[in-house]
Amino acid sequence: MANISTLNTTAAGFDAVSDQVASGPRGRKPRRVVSGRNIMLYGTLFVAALYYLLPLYVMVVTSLKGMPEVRMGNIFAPPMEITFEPWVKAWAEACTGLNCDGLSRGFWNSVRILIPSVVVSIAVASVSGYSLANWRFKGSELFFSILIIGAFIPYQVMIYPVVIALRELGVYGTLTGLVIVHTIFGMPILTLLFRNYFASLPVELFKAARIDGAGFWQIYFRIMLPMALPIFVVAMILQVTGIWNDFLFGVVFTRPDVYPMTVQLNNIVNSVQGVKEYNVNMAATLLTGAVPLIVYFLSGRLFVRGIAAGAVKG
Amino acid sequence: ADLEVTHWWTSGGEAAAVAEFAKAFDATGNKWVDGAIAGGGSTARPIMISRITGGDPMGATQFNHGRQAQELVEAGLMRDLTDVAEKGNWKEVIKPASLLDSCTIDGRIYCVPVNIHSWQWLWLNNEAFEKAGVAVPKDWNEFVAAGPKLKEAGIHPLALGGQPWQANGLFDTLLLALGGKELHEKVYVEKDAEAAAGPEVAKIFEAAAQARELSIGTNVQDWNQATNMVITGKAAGQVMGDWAQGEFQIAGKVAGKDYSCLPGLGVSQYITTGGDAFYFPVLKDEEGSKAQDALAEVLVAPETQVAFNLKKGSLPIRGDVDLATANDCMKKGLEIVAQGNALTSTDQLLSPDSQSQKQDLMTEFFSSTSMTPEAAQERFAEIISSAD
Amino acid sequence: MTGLAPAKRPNQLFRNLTAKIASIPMILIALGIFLGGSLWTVVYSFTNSKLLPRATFVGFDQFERLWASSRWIISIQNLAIYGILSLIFSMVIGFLLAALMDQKIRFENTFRTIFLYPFALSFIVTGLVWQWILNPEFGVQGIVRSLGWESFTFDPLYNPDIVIYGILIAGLWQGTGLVMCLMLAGLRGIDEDIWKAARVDGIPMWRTYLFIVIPMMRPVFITTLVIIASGIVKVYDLVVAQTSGGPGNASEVPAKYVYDYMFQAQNLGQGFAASTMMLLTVAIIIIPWAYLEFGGKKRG
Amino acid sequence: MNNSVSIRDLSLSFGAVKVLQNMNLEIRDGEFLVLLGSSGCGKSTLLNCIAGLLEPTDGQIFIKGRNVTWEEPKDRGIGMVFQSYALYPQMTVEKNLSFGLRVAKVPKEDIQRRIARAADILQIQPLLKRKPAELSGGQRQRVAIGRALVRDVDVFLFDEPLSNLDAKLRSELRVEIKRLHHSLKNTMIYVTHDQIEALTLADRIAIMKSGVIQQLDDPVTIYNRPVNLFVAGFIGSPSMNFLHGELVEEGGSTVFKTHGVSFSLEGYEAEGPLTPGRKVVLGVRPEHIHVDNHQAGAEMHDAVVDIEEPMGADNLLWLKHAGHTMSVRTGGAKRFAPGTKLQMSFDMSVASLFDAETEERI
Amino acid sequence: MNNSVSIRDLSLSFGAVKVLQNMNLEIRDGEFLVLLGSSGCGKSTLLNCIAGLLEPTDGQIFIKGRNVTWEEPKDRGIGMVFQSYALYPQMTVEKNLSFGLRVAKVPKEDIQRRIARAADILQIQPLLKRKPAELSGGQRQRVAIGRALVRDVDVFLFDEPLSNLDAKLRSELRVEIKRLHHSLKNTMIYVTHDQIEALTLADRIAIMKSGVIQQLDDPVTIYNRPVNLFVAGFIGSPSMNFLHGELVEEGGSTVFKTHGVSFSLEGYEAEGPLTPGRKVVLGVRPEHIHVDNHQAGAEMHDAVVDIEEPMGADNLLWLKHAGHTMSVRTGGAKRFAPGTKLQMSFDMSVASLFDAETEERI
Ligand SMILES: Nc1ncnc2c1ncn2[C@@H]1O[C@H](COP(=O)(O)OP(=O)(O)OP(=O)(O)O)[C@@H](O)[C@H]1O
Ligand SMILES: Nc1ncnc2c1ncn2[C@@H]1O[C@H](COP(=O)(O)OP(=O)(O)OP(=O)(O)O)[C@@H](O)[C@H]1O
Ligand SMILES: [Mg+2]
Ligand SMILES: [Mg+2]
Repeated sequence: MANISTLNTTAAGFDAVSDQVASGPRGRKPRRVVSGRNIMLYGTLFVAALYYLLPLYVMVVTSLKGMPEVRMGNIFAPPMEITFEPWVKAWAEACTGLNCDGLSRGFWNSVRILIPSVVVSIAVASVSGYSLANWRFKGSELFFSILIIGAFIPYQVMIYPVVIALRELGVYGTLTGLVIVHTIFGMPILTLLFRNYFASLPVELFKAARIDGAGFWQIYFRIMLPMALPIFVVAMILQVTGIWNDFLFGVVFTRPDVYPMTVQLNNIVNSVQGVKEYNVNMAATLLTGAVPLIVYFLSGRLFVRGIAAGAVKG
Repeated sequence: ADLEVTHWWTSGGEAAAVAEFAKAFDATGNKWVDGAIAGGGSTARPIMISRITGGDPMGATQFNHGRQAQELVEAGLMRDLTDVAEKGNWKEVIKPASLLDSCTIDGRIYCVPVNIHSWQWLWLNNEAFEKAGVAVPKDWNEFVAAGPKLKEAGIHPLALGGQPWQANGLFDTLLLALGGKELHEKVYVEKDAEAAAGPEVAKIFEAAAQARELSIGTNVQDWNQATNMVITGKAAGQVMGDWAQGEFQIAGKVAGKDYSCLPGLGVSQYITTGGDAFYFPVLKDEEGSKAQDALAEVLVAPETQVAFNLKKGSLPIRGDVDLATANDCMKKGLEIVAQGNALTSTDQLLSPDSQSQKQDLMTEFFSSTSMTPEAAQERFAEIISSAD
Repeated sequence: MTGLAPAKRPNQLFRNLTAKIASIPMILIALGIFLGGSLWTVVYSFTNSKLLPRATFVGFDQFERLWASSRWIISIQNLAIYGILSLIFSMVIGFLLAALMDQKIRFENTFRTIFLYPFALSFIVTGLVWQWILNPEFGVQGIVRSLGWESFTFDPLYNPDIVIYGILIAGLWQGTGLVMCLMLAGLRGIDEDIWKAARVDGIPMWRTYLFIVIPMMRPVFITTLVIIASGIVKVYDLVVAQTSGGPGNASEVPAKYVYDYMFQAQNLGQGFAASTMMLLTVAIIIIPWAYLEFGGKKRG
Repeated sequence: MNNSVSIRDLSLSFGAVKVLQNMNLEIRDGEFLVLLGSSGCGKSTLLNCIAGLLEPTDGQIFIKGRNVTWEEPKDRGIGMVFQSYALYPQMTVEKNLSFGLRVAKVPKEDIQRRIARAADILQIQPLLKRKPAELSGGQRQRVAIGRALVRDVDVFLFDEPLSNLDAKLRSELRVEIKRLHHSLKNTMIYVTHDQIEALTLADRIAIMKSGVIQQLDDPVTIYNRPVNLFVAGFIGSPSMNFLHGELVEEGGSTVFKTHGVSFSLEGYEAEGPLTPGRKVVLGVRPEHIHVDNHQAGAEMHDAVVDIEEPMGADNLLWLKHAGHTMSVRTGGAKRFAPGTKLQMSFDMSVASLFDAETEERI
Repeated sequence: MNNSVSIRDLSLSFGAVKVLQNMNLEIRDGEFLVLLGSSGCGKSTLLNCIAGLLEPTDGQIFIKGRNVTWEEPKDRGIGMVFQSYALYPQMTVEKNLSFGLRVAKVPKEDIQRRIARAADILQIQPLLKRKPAELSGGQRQRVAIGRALVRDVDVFLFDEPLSNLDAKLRSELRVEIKRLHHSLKNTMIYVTHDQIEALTLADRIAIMKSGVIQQLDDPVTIYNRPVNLFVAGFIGSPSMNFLHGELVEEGGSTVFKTHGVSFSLEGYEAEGPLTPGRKVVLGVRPEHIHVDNHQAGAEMHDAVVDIEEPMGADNLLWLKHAGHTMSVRTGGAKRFAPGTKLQMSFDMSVASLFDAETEERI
């Protein structure tokens, strides 16, 4: 290339002047791996990680110990003798009243509650969020504000009115009723997330679809839904953990044959027979928390991305 | 038919006792569907009430009889059991009669009492006293006197769980045992605020302050954990109702040998009788109603009463059953009831609301030494004056 | 063209009817449950309802009794302490962690998962585990003592004076991960050029965070604030699982007061009065915010 | 009826903000009308009203003689192309094109035929199976146009379709749109704030300011005879030089005087009387100032070069002259160093004179 | 030492992606150097390396003769202005300007003095108490420049400082930056992808492609004598017309032949031998094609007008000629309807000829 040669001539003249300088620092500044900054940084992160991991560690370790060891030893010591007895007991043998089949009974109930509740609550909230973001009408913002304030009302306060409402609808005590309850209480935060997310999508897409003649549902299903994956993941995670961990609604709004796993957990943990069987309690706790934990470990990254899209904007 | 029965009997002794009911009920060709909810009445009650008012009632449910269910009955949500009662001649067999009275509203019977519970017991671990080098106390005063020795030996003198009703119960027990029947009736039956503010009650508060001193350091919540401390010798004694007996029994302890029980804290010969009762919400289906009748009969039947109460550690509701197998403590209780020294419990005398207020006060008082007996008494008098 | 008659404006009610129909569940929930339920609660707080709601009005009796109750006062104090501290600490810790995570560190995903996983666990579980760890016999205190430091005392759950901090430790453990996530998202949303500009200006990192980045993250802080605050008002399970309000009533909170009075003391009126006070507090804090955030500005 | 789109007394407010005010506009069949104006003046709002995406507060809209004020967008016979392309990201190009048709339940073969035709016109056949993310900016823009094309509409609406593209692509696609209009002969309404686009594409340009149309004319008229100061300043880059001064009687004819220097107005076609004493603004475009080019009869003024901006094909000089700074366009070949003294003359026949107060052309 | 900034063998990779490759660049003291290139070619990366915001993989950077390769940005004596302004949003303009100084513990009066000076130069005194949100785009840009100004630096770095602004403001600020350079006489390195900015501002332009500098020259040379096809096509708007053909011996001299039409190369200054048979590309700028303008000795070719684009000051014609489409720039006054037949001639003295294979200029 012609220009490079001209360039080189100027550079050559310069080189003569400063040859000694040219041997100075070059390329990437060398960095010690063990610098003060890194020690601070990773040290702090490590200590924080310990604080967060400690309870999990205690749970796991305790659940693998026998009762005598639990009583004697310290909670942080690894089990001297690993036993899966507490896990078996928690899953299949622990008693509540007359039923001695542990958590296993509640697991499928929880699944039966979880799936329709998650699906319905997300469906309703996403449609509402979409409607709030793209199809505003008179008063829609007001309803939304009420919903948001609703997020602050303690659940206990709403139990009575909800019981009355469900009774009037004739769905009290049914799975349908419970699904409605989860939908109601999931509504504020989910609607907020969906509304913010849909509002962050370009309006032009919506306009283009309207000009193409698509209506409310067509736009929702064919344009918006396929683009809303990140926020659906967030909503799903929130709802799966929320509904799976729910105790109050599960027990107040259903009958014993569909009591969720958390009710069994509560029973196992609270039915003290003599000494608390901490190892069984911990195993039961881990078993109950397994589903949301797995969901988190599998989709943590999507969760963070979705949170960024849905929560921070707006 | 299948009948769902909700209750909060989930501790070892309780669960074993409930199993007796279930067995007997299943024998009638029906099926007991167990709806146990752990965590005590405070967890279970809202669930039960919601279900009943929500229009999806269970077949039968445990309640502390007394005033807790009154409004539900008034709202027409509870089944009238008068017919079953007449058939079974309950009026005759149920002793003391006050039990059935508290199930009776406007002359109709709405619940089935299943046991008699009394609060006024002091449970002692004999071994603990041996270790501390004191004789096993014969009454409350001796117990208090043994306190310092026990402490020296590293034993908690008095086990008191953190649940609010335990502190409340301890106080009521002290009031009846140390203050006597008159004081009990003045304060709780007549709701005499003056008496509540008077010197006699002041003495009770002094005693309560002593109990507070003795109980410091029992870091447990549940009553049966506290009982367990006594069983294992970590604590020397506990003031707890007769249901504690079940725990000792399950732990294989023998009354008189391993442990002692002092009704009326060994000071007084009066006990209050409360107890559990079963209510039957109005069901829509015919079959369920029939099963309810069957259950009501079964609950009162002598055999079930014996089996149940032996396991539960409480007293049966009928005087006509043979309790030959009953142990030492139970027999003491039976004697007192037979002598007619059974009084109505505060649960039935006070509304749950007043009870709660009292409970709040007692929890506060027993949990921290910063509240003086005088201050506590002042508030106590206030509560009594507005009690209903 | 002048001959064309102007078309009539169609009825506004029927415009975008599908959207309105699809919003019916939301409207019903907002009006029927949240608004209706709250109003119902407020109305019945003026009655002397016991076990069942009864429309016998007694004026402000319930409120007078409420504010005379030392348990309520303790509850309010606890909520205030817990609320303020948990706001401050979760913001500070969440932000610090996020700032650390933002330093282009290795194993970012691992650390993030570690900080976030407690959020998947319910308060019941959280309370239980921390009750266990803070248990003076088995937990931290026991361990330290067994190591020879006999006089070491760390029993927050059994000391009425500090029990609320014991609950705070557990609450922070459960919630800071989410805060960190939100903050991290906020940090990542900040224009790279701002960082570069600050470096060229020679502004040290901590100053950049303190004086430039944090003020820029206002919207994130607000979202976080709302999320944390809504959780604080509702704090109930955690207390029940960890201490049941004990020792004594040292760790009582308003939500528990409401619950206990409604269902245990069977004094709905009192419970409703307490919830009305909670609603009122929430409304005072939230309505101005909601108005600013959602009511005032329109989307372009 | 030869008006394709008519806007009658159209007003639109967002709350208290009046965005469009009593607007009237007749667009002829087959015409290419450009709406030009600075950001926020209401161009998109007007376009959205025509498309039916916004409801006017008042007034009526006719398309092909039919009152469509309250019709749904899809029933108005319009197609719209957006600045951000607004392609459905999860659909292939083909699906993007056919979405509207599928929604309208057009028969399969018909859809095929129309897509083939659009793809042919826009030369996007090889892209049909790709997704928007796999397309370049220009290709996306073409697909967006295709989406309007397949719908066989009477009126095309463009909302700044090129402003997201880089300069090179922009000028290429500009030509393509112009060609498309030549071959389709549809009515097209095109919103932009780029005056080059407006000048090159439009049959007529409507210049808007705060929701009011300032001038509606063909590009040449707008460029050479702007009706007011705003239009004059808005159109042309580098923009017109404005000299503030007044009309004075001098030597028997009215001249323009500023900072003690007078300019003869000979050759200027005034629309009203040039009353002496009137405060006026003289506007001269950079290319209508000649430097060092002794034209017959031209009046010469001294000036000094302040800055020179070479732009390849031509140079832009910033001259200092009696307290003004003026931009002058000269050929690219000749260079002037800053500080050079030179002489300049104005071409009054294409200059503009505005009243200083009303800002209207005189 | 009269080189202000020297880049020696600079390389930078992000993982496997080599963004800068062995780059050498000497920038003279007081020079205004523009880095021009399409998006993603590594301009910002280079600038960030000079500023110390990115660490080079290899090579050295000297500023004022000092090796600053490992120095912190603040110690390099540079100031930087960003495309997004990067003002600290919650601080007033004054705080924005002084923040760096206050951190560096510069005495109060000194800070005051420097701010006053910068505000004076940039005429932002009335804005000092406002926050960035209350400023217009142009004002923000000025404040951003001010932030570099107060730091009294040797070298100013600009990263597309004007690309977020609208066309009008852009041309105004361009002039201001040029003026600033005239008065400060600092070294300035300016990144842009807008060729007009490059041409008007630069003392020298470095045209980059994929991390390699293609040509480094003054604007006129770059415009008129591009070293390769890339540079030729990149610079100029509308861009250069390229005709692909070959060199043929005809009538004793070498001519350029395409689609059967031959063009005389008379007047072209070749850098190498014009060997017949060589495949070449002839590049002619639109303004170097003359239509209907019988110049002495010019070879005339027939062409037909395809599309006319009036751009105010001039017209752009798209001509069809023997299988090519060519753009031609004519004066704004004369109009040509599509379909008009006319004659055109090339100005070979400013045309460019490239080898079709190496794409280098011959
Ligand atoms: N939904 C809305 N609510 C309130 N004001 C709005 C809304 N949409 C637009 N506006 C205001 O109306 C005015 C015109 O907006 P419009 O989008 O039509 O401008 P524009 O001419 O298209 O500008 P641009 O060139 O930036 O696209 C602006 O001042 C804008 O702030
Ligand atoms: N942090 C990074 N990691 C990986 N690749 C990067 C990173 N930053 C930039 N690149 C890549 O380096 C190349 C050059 O980027 P750079 O920002 O220098 O381009 P540019 O010339 O400034 O373009 P523009 O005009 O769009 O600003 C691009 O291809 C980009 O994708
Ligand atoms: Mg617009
Ligand atoms: Mg860049």
